[in-house]
Amino acid sequence: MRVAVQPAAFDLGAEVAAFAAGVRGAGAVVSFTGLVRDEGGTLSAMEIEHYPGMTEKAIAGIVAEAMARWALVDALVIHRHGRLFPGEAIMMVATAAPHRGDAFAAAEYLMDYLKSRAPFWKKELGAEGEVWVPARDADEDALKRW
Amino acid sequence: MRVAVQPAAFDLGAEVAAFAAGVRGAGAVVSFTGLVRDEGGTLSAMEIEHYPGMTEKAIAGIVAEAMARWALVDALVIHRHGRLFPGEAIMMVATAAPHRGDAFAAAEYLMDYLKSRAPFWKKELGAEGEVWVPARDADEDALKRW
Amino acid sequence: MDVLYFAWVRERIGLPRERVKTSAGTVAELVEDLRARDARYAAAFADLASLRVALDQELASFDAPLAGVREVAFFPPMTGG
Amino acid sequence: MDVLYFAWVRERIGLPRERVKTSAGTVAELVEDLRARDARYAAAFADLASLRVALDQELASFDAPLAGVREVAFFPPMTGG
Repeated sequence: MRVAVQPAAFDLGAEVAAFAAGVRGAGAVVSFTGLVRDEGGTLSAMEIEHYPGMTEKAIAGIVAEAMARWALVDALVIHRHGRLFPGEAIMMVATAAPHRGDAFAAAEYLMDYLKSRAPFWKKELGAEGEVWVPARDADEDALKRW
Repeated sequence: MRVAVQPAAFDLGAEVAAFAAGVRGAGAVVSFTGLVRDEGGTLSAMEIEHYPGMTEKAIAGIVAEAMARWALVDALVIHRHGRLFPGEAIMMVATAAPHRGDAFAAAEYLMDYLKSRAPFWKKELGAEGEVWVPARDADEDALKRW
Repeated sequence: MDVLYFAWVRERIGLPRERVKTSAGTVAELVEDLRARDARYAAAFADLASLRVALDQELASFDAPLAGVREVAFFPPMTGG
Repeated sequence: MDVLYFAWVRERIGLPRERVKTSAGTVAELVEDLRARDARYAAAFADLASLRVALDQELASFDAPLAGVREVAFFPPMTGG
């Protein structure tokens, strides 16, 4: 299990390949990557703020809960902060399990919790100035299914 | 959208990276990879048979249905046949969508249908000889949720 | 018509495909013709519940008509992915 | 104790963190103290429903006690992922 919180870009292909190569006994590997959407060309950049210290602890707690709930062989979370541009990868999770059901469920669980329980805040910089992205009720509701 | 049915190994990292780099407007990319499990060291190889012609058509139909059901920007399916060894990637799917819910649902849908509706058959070669992998009721049941 | 066999159906019958002349009107009738040939076919078609059939590369049911069909394939439930 | 502000809470108050001496027994009482300081704080804490609080880097509720807490952080609902 690895958690990285960093301003630097990560190499999605290399991360997925290394993760899949390192999971002995797994039959299923799921990855999720969040990209900065260009919002039809209106978004020039995204600024991601985080709470150093709490972020790492919160993510580690979410990953530990996922490892306890599902038969995971391994899990990976990388989340960037700072300024990102359209098309760039914001973050990724990967999960590995003997069977696909566990790998999919754990990846979705990680995403739902990272979205609403890890201390990151997104600000969109675009034609209309700077706007803090509002939390969506749907994201909070997504937690209720677990 | 791309569908490949091939005996050759594929480069998981390169495929995921190229897929994610090519999806304009997507905010979410999900990938699934199926690996040959070593089954605690008892499996020496897996032989995957397929039905040339029907396989490609069946997969294209499953992908088209997924594209119709969810707001997908793109989808990718690669499935190998022939002899594979423990740890090797059997197949992969990738989906890209504006939001994560659609990308996850479509990837799981693709997997559920590929598993039970694309004409592939797996034979395990191990200590106890050759065994055709039986279809699991759980895989057939998985189709009912869609 | 061409009749194709995959996985253990192919192994039990001992060949991957053959050309079959038949007056069978449905898949089930074709299966009866094949079963009557010899023990290998009888073994392959012993339990229809464990078999699937495709007509011209589309999944079909055993009561489907064969009129106009050029390629019939018999195989066990798929196990891809 | 250290009080930290993130995202638009930080922008409204105009600083990312400060050292606060308080006799407040709960988070809610601390918020009252801060609100009373000036308009920037009053604006930042106008609507508690749109705020979250963490005590020593763990999410908490506004009625949580402050005894023993060294670091309090106020921020809007998270929007990571």
